[in-house]
Amino acid sequence: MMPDLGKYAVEVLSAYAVSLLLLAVLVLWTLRRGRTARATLDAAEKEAGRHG
Amino acid sequence: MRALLIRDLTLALRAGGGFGLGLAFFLIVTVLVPFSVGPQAELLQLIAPGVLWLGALLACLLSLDRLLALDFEDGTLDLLLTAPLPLEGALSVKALAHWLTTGLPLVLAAPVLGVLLNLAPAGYLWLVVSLAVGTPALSVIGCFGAALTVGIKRGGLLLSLLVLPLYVPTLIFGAEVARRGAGGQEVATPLLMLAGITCAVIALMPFASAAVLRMGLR
Amino acid sequence: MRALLIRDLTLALRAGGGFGLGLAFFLIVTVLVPFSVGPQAELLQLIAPGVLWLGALLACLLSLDRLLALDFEDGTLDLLLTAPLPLEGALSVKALAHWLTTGLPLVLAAPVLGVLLNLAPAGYLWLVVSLAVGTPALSVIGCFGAALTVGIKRGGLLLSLLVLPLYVPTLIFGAEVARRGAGGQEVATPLLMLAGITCAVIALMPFASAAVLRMGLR
Amino acid sequence: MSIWSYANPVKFLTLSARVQPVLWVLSMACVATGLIWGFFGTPQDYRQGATVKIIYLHVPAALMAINAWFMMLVASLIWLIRRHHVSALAAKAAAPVGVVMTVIALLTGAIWGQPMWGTWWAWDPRLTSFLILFLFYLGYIALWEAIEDPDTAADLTSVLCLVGSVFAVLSRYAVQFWNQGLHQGTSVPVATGGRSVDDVFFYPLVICMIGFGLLFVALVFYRTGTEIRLRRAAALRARAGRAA
Amino acid sequence: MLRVDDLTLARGGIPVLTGLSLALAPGQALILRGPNGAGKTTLLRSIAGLQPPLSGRIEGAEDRVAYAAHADGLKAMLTVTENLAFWARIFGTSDITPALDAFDLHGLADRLAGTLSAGQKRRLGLARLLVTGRPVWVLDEPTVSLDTGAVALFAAALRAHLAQGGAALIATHIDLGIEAQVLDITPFRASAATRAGASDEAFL
Amino acid sequence: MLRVDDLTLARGGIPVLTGLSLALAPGQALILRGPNGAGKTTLLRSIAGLQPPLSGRIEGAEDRVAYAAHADGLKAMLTVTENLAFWARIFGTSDITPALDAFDLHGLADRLAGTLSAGQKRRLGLARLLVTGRPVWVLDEPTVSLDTGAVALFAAALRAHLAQGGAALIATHIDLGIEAQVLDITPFRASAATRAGASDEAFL
Ligand code: HEM
Ligand SMILES: Nc1ncnc2c1ncn2[C@@H]1O[C@H](COP(=O)(O)OP(=O)(O)OP(=O)(O)O)[C@@H](O)[C@H]1O
Ligand SMILES: Nc1ncnc2c1ncn2[C@@H]1O[C@H](COP(=O)(O)OP(=O)(O)OP(=O)(O)O)[C@@H](O)[C@H]1O
Ligand SMILES: [Mg+2]
Ligand SMILES: [Mg+2]
Repeated sequence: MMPDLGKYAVEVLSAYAVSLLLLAVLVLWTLRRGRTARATLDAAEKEAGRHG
Repeated sequence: MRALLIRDLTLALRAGGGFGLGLAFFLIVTVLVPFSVGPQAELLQLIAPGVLWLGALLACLLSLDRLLALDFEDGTLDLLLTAPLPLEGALSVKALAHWLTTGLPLVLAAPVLGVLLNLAPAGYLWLVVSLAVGTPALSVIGCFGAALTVGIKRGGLLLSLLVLPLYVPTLIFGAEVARRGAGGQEVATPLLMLAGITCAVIALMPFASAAVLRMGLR
Repeated sequence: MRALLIRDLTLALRAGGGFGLGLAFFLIVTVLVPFSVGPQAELLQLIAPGVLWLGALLACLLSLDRLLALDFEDGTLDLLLTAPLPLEGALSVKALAHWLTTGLPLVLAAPVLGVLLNLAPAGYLWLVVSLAVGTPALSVIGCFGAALTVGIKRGGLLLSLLVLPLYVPTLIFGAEVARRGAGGQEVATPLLMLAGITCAVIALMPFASAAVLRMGLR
Repeated sequence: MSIWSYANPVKFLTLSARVQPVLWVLSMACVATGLIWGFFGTPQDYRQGATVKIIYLHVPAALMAINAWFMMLVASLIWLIRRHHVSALAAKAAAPVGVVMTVIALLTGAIWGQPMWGTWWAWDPRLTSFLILFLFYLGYIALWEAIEDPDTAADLTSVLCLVGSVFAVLSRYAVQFWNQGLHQGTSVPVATGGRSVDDVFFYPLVICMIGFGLLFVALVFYRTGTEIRLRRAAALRARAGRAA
Repeated sequence: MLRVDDLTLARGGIPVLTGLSLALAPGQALILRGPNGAGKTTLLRSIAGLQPPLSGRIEGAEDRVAYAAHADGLKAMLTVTENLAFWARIFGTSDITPALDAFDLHGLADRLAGTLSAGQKRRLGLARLLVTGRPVWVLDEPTVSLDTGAVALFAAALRAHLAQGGAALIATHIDLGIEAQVLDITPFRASAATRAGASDEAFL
Repeated sequence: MLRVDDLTLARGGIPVLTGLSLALAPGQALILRGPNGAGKTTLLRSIAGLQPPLSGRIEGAEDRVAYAAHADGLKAMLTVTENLAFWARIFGTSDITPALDAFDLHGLADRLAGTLSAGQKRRLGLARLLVTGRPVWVLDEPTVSLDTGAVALFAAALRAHLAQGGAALIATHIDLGIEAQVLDITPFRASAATRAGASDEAFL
């Protein structure tokens, strides 16, 4: 399954690990921020609805 | 005290509060060095520990003027003086908050920037250790300088001028540790000296700062 | 316009006004360099032109935040906007005052500090020339940065962050002139580029600064 | 219907809700295919060994890092000229994505550099200009964060983006003058159609580039929606508060 | 002299005042009243040209307004005379003695502005109006910190200005002791529903 | 409660007030009057312990004074609630609702202090007095920029404070609408001949 990476296994794997990690963090952070934004907006809508 | 620490940290983290800016400045100074002295890797390697220490010191220095000046301008400092807090304690807390928001990030970022300057592999550990031991002294001494210049309109540059000479011993020993570390020599003596300076300064300096501040606000 | 220039110069010369502080900072950074990289004369000679340029740039940078922030805080800027002065002109004048009180002293002091760092004899002339040609650009670009950050509480460090990358081309060509000069190589190309940048920036940047300032104060 | 009608936040949200699922699926599929194909399905380079596999991350990330700034530049211009809020917010939303791309390019480059050039970092012009781009991103984001009023922030960051672009190009020339480098020349010159890498490496690379591009678009769509919602929440709150 | 038509103003992206009109004839003073946060400062800043209105027109303000804000714009490190002389030169007038006379500043002429008390600073800030030579004064709480004597000086200066055909628009909470029309801006407060192109509107 | 004996005060190295005595009983408010530059701010700063008197004694001030100066000590980047909560924790009290109630700040509770109007800021600055829990209020022109409603709120808060046995020393130029003793400090102005250990005296 795993391709033979020769003597550069560490480099290649760490490059992939670092990049995928960064991408994952970016996507997750984005999604989380999006969710909190939706929640904030819903709360604000409700409040505004109550006021007027 | 806890309230003061939390407030200072909150303010630093808020928009425009300046958290991370010291870091950014450190990064930029490090980046500019090759532009000014040229891109040769061996030359950079030679000066790397020194440049990193100097960069950390300058980044620390630049964020000093917000340590007290902001509180002075909007009148908070006057009110704090009338509050039931020992001024020495308040100033120590402020120095601590400064270190947490400026010194600590610098320590953590230094190895990354070491890469840019081709730091010798043996040097990373000692660079981090020397910065971790030395930067608290920079914050505390800086707090003294800030207290000295607090009444003065835009004392920022004057502050630098007053504080820089006070930073010299810390810089000498700190950079020495980092340089010896990078060169594979023994580092115990300068490291001990550095630790000694830091401890002494943390123990004594807040009293001087508080005295100076009381005089300045009179 | 003349009135504004004279006022800015007077303020700079008054106590606490910051005249000479840029110079002092320049001096101290230059002095700290041997402490941090070690005292070997050849090494210092090698990095001298670069360090001097970098020091001048940092000194210039540090005095930027008083360019507009003081006038903003005490309300003068609002009043100036309602005065019968084109804002572009006012900002150019302010940048000029900044150069006269910061850049010019740096140019004059650089040779003296060159001695401290063992600058090669051939380098003095070109160091001074490159600084004289380059520092006006630093003041004008800095004025743009100051206009960008003017509404921001204690924007000082943010200002550095924004301005430093803008300084890169000037620094590269300026330091290149100084280095080539010290090494006895030809300097015409980078010097021309440096002069080009300075002219373009003086001609165009005030418009950007004025636009940004109007937006920021709205 | 003019394209500008999508500058209306509500319209934009509807549009983005419609296209986003497609974008996400497509981009994830492309990235996954490209990376898996590249990682498992391509041979080693005779000179670079297994390290060529880094190209599937490095080049797309580098490409998107530059394109993200370019997109911000265009969005800033649209904001300055036509004052469409969505455009300003899109620029704001793109910046963090751009930074991450820049960081990936820098990190993978550094990891690649160690075996190839024997050093993590060299002051090569291409690398250096990337570092400068990174600094511009940092300044741009810091400025957005520092300004209270959202419209003023949009104005100022837009001008910074414009001026910054000019200086970034200038820096590029300055850096080239200062140090001639050891970095690869471009291997995907779109204009000429010629290329310097073998087909085996090329196809997965192209798929990765498309995937990264789509991922960028999807992220920007999503993040712009987030910014719009936050603005709306703030506006509602502020009006309610002011009325009280 | 100054005429404002159907103005809508925003602060921090939110409408504050709406549908406000006013006119000022030469020799006339108009006093703005309204509770804290009503939008007086916002209105005065707009008329001084420091912030564009959302909608509506402001006529006759261009280059004719002398604005005095909450902050005085004094340089702590310049003396009283130097501060005044600077503004005089900026506005192209030259004689500062009338201004020193009007606000009784001769005794303080050589003091640094930074060492004045709150009320003395304010007097200097008001003296600046006289050296601008501008016909329309736009003043935001001019008598803050002034003692009764100084308020009288200010009233006298204002009367002289009006007698010369000038006009003044003054926001204040306290009684200035001048006969002038009063405009209460409370009725013009914008409600949460006001739509006039405020920057947050696209999001509502 | 507070007692000041034969005080001589200097500002900028020059004597400003001399021979001033006053006493404050629990439940009493004392209003300081005097023209601009008379030395009111100087006196209040001394009582708050911010500057030592040249001669004379101040009793009962130590750790019992809540001082409100010309500047409000607000952090623009903290909300109204956060600002108050900070001072409450510093002074060891915890509940800020009474303060919010007293100055009608509930509607503004989540606003950043930097975006308040001049009068709203001042209200917040005064609310700070309530969270200090200190018995002696020392106030420098507290009602600057306040509208009539807010002045009434302040008067009510002050009355409640006095009713609880507190005391207050207030410098002001305008009428606060509270029944209180008035002390005019003009007679205590130091003349050029005052010798009381000012820093320039050694040179006279
Ligand atoms: C920290 C170090 C590095 C950085 C910041 C960096 C940055 C870049 C950038 C900006 C591009 C441009 C993409 C384009 O123009 O389309 C690029 C492409 C490329 N880089 Fe790097 N690089 C680094 C290290 C390396 C190393 C060590 C290697 C391999 C030995 C390498 C190989 C390549 C290749 C093959 C391309 C593709 C060229 C193309 O197709 O355009 N890079 N890199
Ligand atoms: N910088 C700001 N950002 C956002 N909102 C603001 C800002 N400054 C003021 N406001 C709000 O705008 C409204 C109008 O403020 P303005 O300063 O014009 O009031 P004002 O009538 O001058 O009040 P005062 O009598 O207290 O000075 C207020 O509700 C205030 O809270
Ligand atoms: N920083 C200073 N340095 C030197 N002299 C000062 C300074 N501040 C004030 N003075 C002077 O000291 C005297 C007393 O000032 P003080 O501020 O106490 O007056 P005040 O009664 O509060 O006046 P106001 O009603 O205008 O606030 C004044 O003559 C003033 O000019
Ligand atoms: Mg106001
Ligand atoms: Mg006073």
